Amino acid sequence: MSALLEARDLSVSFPVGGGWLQPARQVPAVRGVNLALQAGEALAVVGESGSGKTTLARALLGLVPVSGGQVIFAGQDTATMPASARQAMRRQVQMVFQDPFGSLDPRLTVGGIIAEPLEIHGLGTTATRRARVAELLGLVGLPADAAARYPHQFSGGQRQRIALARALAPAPQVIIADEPLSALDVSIQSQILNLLVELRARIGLAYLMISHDLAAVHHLADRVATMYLGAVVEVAGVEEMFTRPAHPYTAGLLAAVPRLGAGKRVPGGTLPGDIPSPLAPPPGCVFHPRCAGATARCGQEVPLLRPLDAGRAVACHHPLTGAV
Amino acid sequence: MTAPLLHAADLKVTLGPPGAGVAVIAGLDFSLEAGRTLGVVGESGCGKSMTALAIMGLLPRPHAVGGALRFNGTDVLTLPAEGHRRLRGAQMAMIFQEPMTALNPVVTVGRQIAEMLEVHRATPPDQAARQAVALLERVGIADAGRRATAFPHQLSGGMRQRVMIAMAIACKPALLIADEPTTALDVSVQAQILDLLLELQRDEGMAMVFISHNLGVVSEMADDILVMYSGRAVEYGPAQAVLRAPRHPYTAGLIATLPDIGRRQAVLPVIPGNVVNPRRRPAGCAFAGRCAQAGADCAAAVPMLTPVAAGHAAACLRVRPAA
Amino acid sequence: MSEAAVSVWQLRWRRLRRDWPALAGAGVLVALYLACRAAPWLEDWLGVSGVETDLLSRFEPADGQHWLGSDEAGRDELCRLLRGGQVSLSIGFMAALGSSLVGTVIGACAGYFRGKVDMVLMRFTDFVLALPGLPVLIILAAIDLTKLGFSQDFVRSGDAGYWRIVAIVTLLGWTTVARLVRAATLALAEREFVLAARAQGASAWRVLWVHVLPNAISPVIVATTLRMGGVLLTESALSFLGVGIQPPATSWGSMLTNAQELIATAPLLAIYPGALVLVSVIAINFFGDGLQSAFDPRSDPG
Amino acid sequence: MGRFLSFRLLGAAVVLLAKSFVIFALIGLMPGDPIDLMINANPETTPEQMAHLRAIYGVDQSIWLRYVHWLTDALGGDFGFSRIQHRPVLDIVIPALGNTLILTGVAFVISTVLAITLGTLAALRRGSWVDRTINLFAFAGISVPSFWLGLLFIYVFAVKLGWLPAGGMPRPEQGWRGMAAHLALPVATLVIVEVGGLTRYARSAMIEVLGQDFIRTARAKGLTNQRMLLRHALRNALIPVLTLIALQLGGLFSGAALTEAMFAWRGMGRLILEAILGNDYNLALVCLLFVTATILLANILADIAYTWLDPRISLGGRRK
Repeated sequence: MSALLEARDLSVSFPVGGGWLQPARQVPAVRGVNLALQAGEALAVVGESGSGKTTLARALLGLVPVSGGQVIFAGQDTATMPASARQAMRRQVQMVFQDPFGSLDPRLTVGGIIAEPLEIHGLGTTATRRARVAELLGLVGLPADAAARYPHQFSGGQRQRIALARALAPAPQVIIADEPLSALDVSIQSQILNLLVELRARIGLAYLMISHDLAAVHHLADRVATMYLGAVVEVAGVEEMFTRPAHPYTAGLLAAVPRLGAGKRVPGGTLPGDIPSPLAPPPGCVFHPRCAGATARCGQEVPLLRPLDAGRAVACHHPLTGAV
Repeated sequence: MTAPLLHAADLKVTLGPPGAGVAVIAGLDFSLEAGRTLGVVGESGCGKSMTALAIMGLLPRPHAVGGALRFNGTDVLTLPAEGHRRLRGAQMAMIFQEPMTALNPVVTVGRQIAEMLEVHRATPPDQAARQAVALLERVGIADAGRRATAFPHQLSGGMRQRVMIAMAIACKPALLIADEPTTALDVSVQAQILDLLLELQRDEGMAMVFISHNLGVVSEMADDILVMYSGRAVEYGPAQAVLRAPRHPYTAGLIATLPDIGRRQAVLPVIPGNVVNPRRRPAGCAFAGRCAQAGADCAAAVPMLTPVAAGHAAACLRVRPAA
Repeated sequence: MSEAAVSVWQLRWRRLRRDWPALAGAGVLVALYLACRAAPWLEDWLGVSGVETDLLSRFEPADGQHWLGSDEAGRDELCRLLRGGQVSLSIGFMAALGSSLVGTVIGACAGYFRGKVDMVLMRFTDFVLALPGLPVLIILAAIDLTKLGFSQDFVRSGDAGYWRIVAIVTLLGWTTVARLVRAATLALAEREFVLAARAQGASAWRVLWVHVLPNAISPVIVATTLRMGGVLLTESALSFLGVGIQPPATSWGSMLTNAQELIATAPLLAIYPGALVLVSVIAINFFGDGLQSAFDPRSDPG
Repeated sequence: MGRFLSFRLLGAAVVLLAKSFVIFALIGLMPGDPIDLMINANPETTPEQMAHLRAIYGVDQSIWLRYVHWLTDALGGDFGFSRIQHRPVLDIVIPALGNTLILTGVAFVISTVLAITLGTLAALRRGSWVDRTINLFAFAGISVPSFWLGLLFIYVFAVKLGWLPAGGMPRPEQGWRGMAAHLALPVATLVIVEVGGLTRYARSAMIEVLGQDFIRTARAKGLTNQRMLLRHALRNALIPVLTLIALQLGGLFSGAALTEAMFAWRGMGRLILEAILGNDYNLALVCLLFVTATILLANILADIAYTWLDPRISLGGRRK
């Protein structure tokens, strides 16, 4: 099966500083990422702030300029594809953002917001669009009269439903969701998580979900990629990743997730230090200063992402083998 | 048994001008012994942060308070402003969610810590500066001497929260209030900060009010748990009892709704509906509108916190009180 | 669940409606403007003139015919004030509108295209902002328009004086709006609903018109209102110095041209026009301030 | 620091050069060049003489050539002669600049201190009668035509009450009392006009800062209100206020020009107005350049003060 959306050796840098005479410095946010999303698959990208996961999502959508590598959609390089094909891709790949208060234009009605992708892509007539909006509202569990109201009249969870309806409007194949739960209350998160699962089952969507919430990822995803300082350090099926993480960083992240009912915390065993500055990454493996199992080799040689066993790849000189 | 360090009896807080106020806390009881940790859990608007601000005397104006809130036997609600100010920082300290904005951007972190000692202990500035460096070391900041001269924007998020903690423990307070202290941090840094707080509590013996929307984090930190919903306690008891055998439908729903890393379910149980806006709180049980077990009686009267087991209480008409 | 749809503008109107100083300001402005429009009618009714000189009735005190007395050339002071007000208020309105249009275009371009465009436009804005305003205005007001290729006839007509003031005040007055619109555009470009539209493949034109400008318009409305007050003050200063509105046309500022000599003999003639400028500008500022708090994004729901 | 200064001074020189050309060109568009004036003075000038005069004065050359000529002379220290006063321009400009700096300096210090004090007071007592009174006062200051206010002051304090001189410069033998008496009305006018906007800005900056998280931290630390205000709030509130002040220096000067004209204060503003209205273009040009240079220098000073107030800003205004 060929990938629907794929990053090939994708790099993104942002200029910082610079002025009239000084050239700006380039900060690498995504460094040589290879990642493929299959049709109908739910792939999650996890990592902490500064790992480049949001930038990766935006680069896949063409929202930030790419500084190296390619984004491939349905076998075509997006950099060289004709404008009509790019417009078709934008219809097929939709995005849901983190902040349901920022992602809806406060001046438009909910109906106008949901119909906007249809207008941009020239789908349907005014009447069919209105019918489609009503249908979509029902699909995400909102009443049909919501279409006439404005975003500020809805709660966070309801707004995230509106954002989902907008993403679903042009009948896409892929939804890229950037932290779709993290701005919501705990009791609302599970409602949206269930909705995402249900929609996928009904419509056969592929998801690329960006999240730092490992428990939500475990619930939703088929495969998981872990990112650290702009690079993918591990890719695996969700069960393998959560039961037998191969990269020490993945293992550290999993260990750091607070668990209910495990009793009061016993200090110790946490990942030390902070994520390093992308302007001055450590030599060799960028994770080695925080890694308990680092050797002299880790400080010199950059580990490449290489297959470990079926459907699983890791960028580590000394991958872990046991279960957690 | 000695009197508890902190004791709230029917605490009420109304924000806004008289007549147009919103009751953000509508009657709250809890107590906290020295050296122990009370975890306060709830969703946005449940009143957990206002509880913290009421203890500290930092409620936004205008406001009205009712009931009693005793700290070391003194009712801080009736304490004159100057008396409350002397307690703040010296005997009760607080750390906040956003360590970036909670620190003054134009003052070095060393000065911000030293200021605590100068104000409450009248320590001379040079000596306070030296103690600030020692405090930075105490909270695990490497190269503390140099970091003390740094401004907040030159530090990482985790380090800023360590600075906040150093500031809070500078005068060895009896009570530390931590309001969502790790919400803005990444999981790996969150684990570091939680460890630091536990170590400091073990060494200094201070009591802690640990506020979070994250049940998992609270379960790892708390001895007792207070679950709040719309300005009231719905369940209160020892952490393990509340988490293993929740009695209030809201607590039970909250626990069930969390996806569990160890166990994948096809569909997560959900609490339907939305969090109640305190301006439109219904009469009776505020949770009734979202509760599967609710009946007509639930809308009639506010259920009282009723003991269900030793030290464990729930505010629900459907729970059977302890014999 | 059947809540009525309430738009952001409706919420703002509800806030403004409760702000009595703002409403009073707006009321005073409208009343002043209507009174000014009524000047010819008032002249007919009282049988006086604010235009024709009458050297036999100079410096008359206030009476039933000359309600506010007459000026140094025997013209009725009240009617002259009203006629001057027409010119002053309309210059204020036109130049504020002009400044806003220029500022909005420049600011939106700088904020939306960023990079080099932004750098050049903002340097230019700083350049204009740092010009010593009044002397440059005086030079601009004194420029010989025939040297710029305008016809003699146009230059000598009364229209030229009016439009010249509007143009030069606009030329130096757009900087505030440009900065505001640039800042708003930059902030909006980072908002997720703009990203969402871009991710759909919306054209730059659509993003600007549907998402950016409608959301950036409120600071522009506020700035335009407040700018009107600034224009009134500038116009009065230029006319006072004798380089603004030229006789026979009149404005509140030009009525003050001789004020310095008159202050000892007929102080009221010097006081009336200035007081009207003061009242109008205060009214504008109260109204603008009310708009500002009604439009405050912090009281807007997300 | 040295590098920053030389960089900024270089930048300021470039801006000054650009401005000098713009002003030169604008003045060239004003009616009546020197030849026209001579011709008006002597109607019997023949066309040949006119052409000759134009050649002598270089008026027949392109604006670029004339500008380069003027610039070469100016860089050599020769700023030319004043047409009205028949003196080298520099001899007139330097004392006038001193007088303007006295007037604007005093007004600037008073209005800044007053604005920050009143703004802070209003912010602390937000919504109270103190706030409303200060707000009304500020609105009146913003809204009043400055020259008209000056007129009223002259009428009341000089004409009616006779307490203060109606204008002019103090004589040296009058000492500081004379200086104070002559400064009182123009300074009062300038302060009232300038202080309104600044007060409102300081108020909103202070309200903004008082709502910040770190102020809540300062209160949680148990600091006294006084310490919280002086050590934590004020310095943060000064940052935006300073920005506005730096931006408005040009405006302050404009206000001063009108005030100087009203009160016959022999400063740059009055000189420029006289020069422009009296067609003394060379004088006007040099005056405007001196004023612009002063404003640019003050902006550099503001930038340095900025980095001192806000450690997040590196020299050169870039946010780290």
